[in-house]
Amino acid sequence: MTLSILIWLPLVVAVLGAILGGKVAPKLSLLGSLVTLGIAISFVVRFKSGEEGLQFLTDQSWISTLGISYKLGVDGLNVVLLLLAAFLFALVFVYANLREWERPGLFYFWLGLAETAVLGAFVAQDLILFVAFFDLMLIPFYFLTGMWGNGTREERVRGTQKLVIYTLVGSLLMLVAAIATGVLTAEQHDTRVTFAISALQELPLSKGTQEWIFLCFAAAFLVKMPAFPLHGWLPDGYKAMPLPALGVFSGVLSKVAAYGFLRIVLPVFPDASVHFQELILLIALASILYGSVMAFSAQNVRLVVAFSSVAQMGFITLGIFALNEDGAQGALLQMVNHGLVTVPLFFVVGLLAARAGGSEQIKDLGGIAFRAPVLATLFLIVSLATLAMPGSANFAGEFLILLGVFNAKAAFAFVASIGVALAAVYMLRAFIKSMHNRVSPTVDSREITFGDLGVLVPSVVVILALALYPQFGLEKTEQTTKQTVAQVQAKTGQLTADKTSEEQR
Amino acid sequence: MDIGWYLVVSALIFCIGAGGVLTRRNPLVILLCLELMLNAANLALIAFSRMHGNADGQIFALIVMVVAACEVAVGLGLIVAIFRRKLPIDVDELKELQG
Amino acid sequence: MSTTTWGWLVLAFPLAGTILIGLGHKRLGRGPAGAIGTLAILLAFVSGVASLISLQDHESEHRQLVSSLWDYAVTGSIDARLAILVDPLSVFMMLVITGVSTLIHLYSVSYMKSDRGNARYFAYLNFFVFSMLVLVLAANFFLLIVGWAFVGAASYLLISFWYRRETATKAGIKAFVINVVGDVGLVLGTFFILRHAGTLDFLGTFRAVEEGAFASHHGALVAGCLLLLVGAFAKSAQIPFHTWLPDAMEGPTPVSSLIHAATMVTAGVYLISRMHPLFEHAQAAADVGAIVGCVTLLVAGTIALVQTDIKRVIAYSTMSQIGYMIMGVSAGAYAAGMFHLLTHAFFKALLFMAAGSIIGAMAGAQSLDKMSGFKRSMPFTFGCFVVGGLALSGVPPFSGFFSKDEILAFVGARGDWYVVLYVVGYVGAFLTGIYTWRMIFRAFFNRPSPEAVELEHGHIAHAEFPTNPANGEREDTEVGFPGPEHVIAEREIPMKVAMGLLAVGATVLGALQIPFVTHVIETFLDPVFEDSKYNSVHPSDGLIWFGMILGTVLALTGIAIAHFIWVRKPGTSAAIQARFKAVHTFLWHKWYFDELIDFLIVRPWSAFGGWCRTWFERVVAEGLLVGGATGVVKAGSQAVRALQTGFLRYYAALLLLGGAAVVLYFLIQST
Amino acid sequence: MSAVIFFIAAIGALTGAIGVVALRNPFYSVLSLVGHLLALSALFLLLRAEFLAAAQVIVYAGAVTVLYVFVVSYVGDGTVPLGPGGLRLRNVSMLFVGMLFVELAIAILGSGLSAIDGKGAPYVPGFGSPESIGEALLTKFLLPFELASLLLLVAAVGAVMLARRRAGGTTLEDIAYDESRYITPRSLFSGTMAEAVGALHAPPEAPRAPRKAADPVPASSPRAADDDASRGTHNPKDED
Repeated sequence: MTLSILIWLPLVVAVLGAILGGKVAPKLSLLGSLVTLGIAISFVVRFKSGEEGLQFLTDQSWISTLGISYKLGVDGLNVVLLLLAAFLFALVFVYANLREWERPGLFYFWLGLAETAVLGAFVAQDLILFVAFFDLMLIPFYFLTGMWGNGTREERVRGTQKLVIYTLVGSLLMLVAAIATGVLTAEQHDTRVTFAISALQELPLSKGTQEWIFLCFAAAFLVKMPAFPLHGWLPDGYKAMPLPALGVFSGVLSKVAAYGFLRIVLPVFPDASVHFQELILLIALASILYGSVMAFSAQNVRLVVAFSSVAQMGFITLGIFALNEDGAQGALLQMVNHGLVTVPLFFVVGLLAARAGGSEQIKDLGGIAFRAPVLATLFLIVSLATLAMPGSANFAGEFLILLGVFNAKAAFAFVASIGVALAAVYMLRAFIKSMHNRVSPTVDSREITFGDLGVLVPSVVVILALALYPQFGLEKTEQTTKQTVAQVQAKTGQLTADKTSEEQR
Repeated sequence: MDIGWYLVVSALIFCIGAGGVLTRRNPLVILLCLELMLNAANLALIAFSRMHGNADGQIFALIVMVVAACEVAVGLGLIVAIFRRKLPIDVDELKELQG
Repeated sequence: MSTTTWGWLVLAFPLAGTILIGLGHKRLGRGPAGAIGTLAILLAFVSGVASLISLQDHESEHRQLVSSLWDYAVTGSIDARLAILVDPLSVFMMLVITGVSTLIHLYSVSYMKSDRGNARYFAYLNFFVFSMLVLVLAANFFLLIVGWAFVGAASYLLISFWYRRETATKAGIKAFVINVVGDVGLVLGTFFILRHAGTLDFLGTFRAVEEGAFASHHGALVAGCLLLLVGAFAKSAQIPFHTWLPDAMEGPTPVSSLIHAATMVTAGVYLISRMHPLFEHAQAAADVGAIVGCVTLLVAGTIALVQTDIKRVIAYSTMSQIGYMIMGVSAGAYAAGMFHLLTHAFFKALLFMAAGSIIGAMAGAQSLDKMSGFKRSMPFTFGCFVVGGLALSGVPPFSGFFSKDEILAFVGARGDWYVVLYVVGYVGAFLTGIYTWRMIFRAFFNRPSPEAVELEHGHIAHAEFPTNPANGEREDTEVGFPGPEHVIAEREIPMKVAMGLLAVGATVLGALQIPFVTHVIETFLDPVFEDSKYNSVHPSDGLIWFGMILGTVLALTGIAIAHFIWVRKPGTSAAIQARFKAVHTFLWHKWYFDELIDFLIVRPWSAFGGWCRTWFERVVAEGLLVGGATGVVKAGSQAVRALQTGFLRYYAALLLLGGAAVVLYFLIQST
Repeated sequence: MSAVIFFIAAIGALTGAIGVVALRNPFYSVLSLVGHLLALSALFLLLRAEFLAAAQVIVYAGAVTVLYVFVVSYVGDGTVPLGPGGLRLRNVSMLFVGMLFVELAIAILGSGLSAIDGKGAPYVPGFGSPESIGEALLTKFLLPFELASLLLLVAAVGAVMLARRRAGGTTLEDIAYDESRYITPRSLFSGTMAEAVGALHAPPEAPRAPRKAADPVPASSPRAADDDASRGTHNPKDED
């Protein structure tokens, strides 16, 4: 079975659903997403951990005159993320099935398109193909937010506008950078234009060129994540998005950006990565601290979770730009972990709001735990995982990230660890203010329904399973991560060697 | 006669048609002027066809006539629809699609 | 079965208990949950005893057994396996934990019987025991940190067990956050050690240290050990990370007894003992530990003199006693430290249980100001309290006497500036006598309070409506409050059994290690500490005798002073208070640590948060950056919109113009 | 001889063209177009495009202009006074058209197309005859031919759709104004978190906006309804 089936199946199902209309679309899409999950699982099962290079390769010329190919492949970097994306989309489809949506055919169509785009971005091995999928991801969310979003019309329009325009600016920078990479590589090495990532990896650009291209890519990825200070679209955007869209946006789309760093930026622009390491580390650090601080001062539960994502993505970036194996491994693991916790967290936010008369303000919540112990327990488990309590896979990820940074730039690890403590503050604050203390007058505490359990329980089970055995992810990613950082590490090695020799002199 | 003469006539007709499109406000007349411009193009096509002794240009002109016929059908349909809705038959008044 | 299998079983029973009670919380009534919980811990205790027996079969140099279930995270430079280390130290801890826990579970069966969250309580309590066992059985840093954080979480859950009380949830979050700070310290310390030792495994690390991995990186080792100490201090409530412990008294009394007296808070002591090969190579860090322990024991003792909440007084006394232990193990008195850990677990658990019984009689009130004269109405509780008090203040022949004096004798024998610690230790012992007996005299002597009178007539007092003892707020009686009924030890068999057994232990456990007579603990732990460089330090006979006599005298003097102030001349304390008003205020406010932390850490962060939310976010992130990007796009689209006039002929003109321009371009090109 | 015919036909075509543009009355414009087309077909004949000339006369000057005449007589003869008009393009467009002509003339005469000075390729018998055109259409240009027929079909259907009478009335205002076609009604809690999470327990007090299918809007405000429709679906002000 080829990767093409995996990535296009959701779209095919979505189109069918849109044609067949409202009655069939929800069930059909759910079925489609489950089948997609099954296919993704089959890929993960067949994946050979120790092997070098891409597996399940599909490589066809697409636009031959421009050197663009339709190249898909799986290796350690994306194999687990593929599974994560398929799983989270399946969850979201289950969740969406439990609610009623206006114009369901269209709604499920956009969700399906989003799944195709995300999966495509994960497996694309051609720069232009990646950019195409990356930009395609945005389109469904424009419609999902604009048509099915929350709040008044103005709020929705504002959120959508900020989300789309801001991230689009980033995407355009990336498009420019991607084209420049291909063209300039061909120019500097006097070869045919090609955009295959593996080929570009072999032909490094000159240092000066790498640097500005790096900045363009970084801008696109950092906006998408989002990272401080490019997160301005997040509060309005997140508030406006309907929950299923928000779940996948925060759970998967932000990971595509982080994944982009590992897939494209580090291997193709090693010199620039070393050159800008400290800048990006600083940005990551600022994201961690700022996100945490905003999360514990936010008045809206949804924003608490949203800003916690900023902080978590900061950790992931930190790990990637530790530029060593520990950091990269931790970052990959943490991507999975964060995806797994953020979706249930947003669902819980939705459930809380449903019990507080639609309000997401912290002051309107409280005391739900007594009548809803199961919900409280699930929320507690997810919260503890989010704050990277040791024993959760999140902790394994954060441990690796911090260790990587500690070995690269120890001072950053120390400052970043403040973020770990702050995470405890904001997650517990959200938990206590919603579940404990006196019952707020507007709250109607009732237990979670069986349908909603169908969303939360699988995610919590997966969180627990991964907490018991994070090695499942780590062993799959190890080989490729090692290779990816090897090239960059060679540069770092040079730098440190230079420094020590200078010191000796 | 030299082919050049035909082309000059064609250019003249085209310019007259263009001028009509730009100055007249009655959509019906604008359609007529479009006919003029299309016919000018036809004339040029046929002249070139003659010049090269190749009948392909004539086929092209024939297709243009088909397109013109379609355009007339749709355009006149529009005008009738506009009239039915008691909207002014004046292209300057029909400007709701502004930015 | 092998020793390690028993070790795994010790872990498995509490976990199974947690899951069983947690999943069946709806179906299990109040009785079964407690029974299952107690049984699970009892089985764990039995397995612990079994592992002790099977460990004794090994020769003394092979008593460090490691067993690994699976690779947890083995990648890059870390090698974290799901592995336990069974050696005399962990078996010792295991037995203390499961033994005391069993009794406290038993006590809880009665104490919590009218609480609606009964099943939840036992699930949490079992989870706590599981976590604590993970902590002491961990064979590598990673699993240690896991256990370390799990006990923190369990502690949080139990502190804010009565979650309708805002005071409880606040105390819970405070405890959790300070413990997370400790976790972070532990993690960073681990990084320093891992970097040069190259492994997370304890035994491997110790071997690397012995082989000189840190010979040229001594600074890294000291830094690592200091950061480990941060973890130890946070968990063991040592200055300046101690402020959560008094607040943690918001939890149910058995919880205070188990977690915040007997087991969890001693984790720091265990950590330092476990890491002794590292600390002995990082002398500076060890000295910091000793000094902080010493300061804590003194500061906590002074604060305990003036507090009026009975549980908080015991909490400060716990801090103080752990200060002794930390000081001891940092100075190298490992066996003595562990010995004191054991005896302290018994008498402190006992004191808390007795306090719980009084609180029951007081209908939930905890203030010493309201208690008095319970001696006659609660003879059993009184007896237990006196046994605990004697052991705590170090009166021979009770257990605390031997263990405390052994620590101090060792510290004194270290000589040098350790003599200062020695002296402060005895000052602390003197304070201990005063504050412990202040409690006893105030609660049990003098004229009976109304509640005591009512109890003498055979009724347990009930308040008109339940209130939160911390702030007097009326309780939300739906859930999350201690229940409508009150229990006292005199009327509950399980409580009586648990307290009786502990009282016996508190009395006789000193016999395990009587100077010149027995050395049970030292011999048992010897395989772990045989490589210690302080094995050569032995207090002289004279020092031991001097210490024992001095300790006895100080304790008895303290008791006598307390008796004088609170029984003989009841007005004295008020007079002293008035006389030294400033000192009293200072101690009443607990040396202003809370205020200091609030001022230095909490406020800056919340101010920063407020500033970010109100200014930075609005002006820079949204205004400048997003506003800038969307503004440019909007301005551009505004400009283009002007072109769309809606005039058909205008469009036609533009079209023709464009066409003409294209033609012109080609014309120019062709010439 | 051909020169004379050319000039006569060319002048006729140009006059016709000018007439189309310049005459006030659309009816006369159409007549002028007929003249123009006839003259043009003479030019076609001179260029040996016999079939096209015939087609021009029959299809264009015959059928198409008849259509025009019908519409002109239906719509009116244009004597309806026009409004003030939005654009003053007359002079500018004259200038522009003049410049366009100059440009085209330069393009034609000055571009050095070598063959335009000559009479063209030597005449081959059968050039431009129906047979040759038909053969080319059915062999070389089969696909364009089929596509053109399809286009004609589409245009015919489209024209019918555009001009047909709507059911229930003759003008837009007479059609029952159906709000749901333009604005999606939202109930009180729809589009909020409440709906996202609690659609199954929609609050009973939330009034579902009425979806009345045939609810005629008062005749006094037909444009208002129109405006509402446009505001509901597209109103640029909202995006500011």
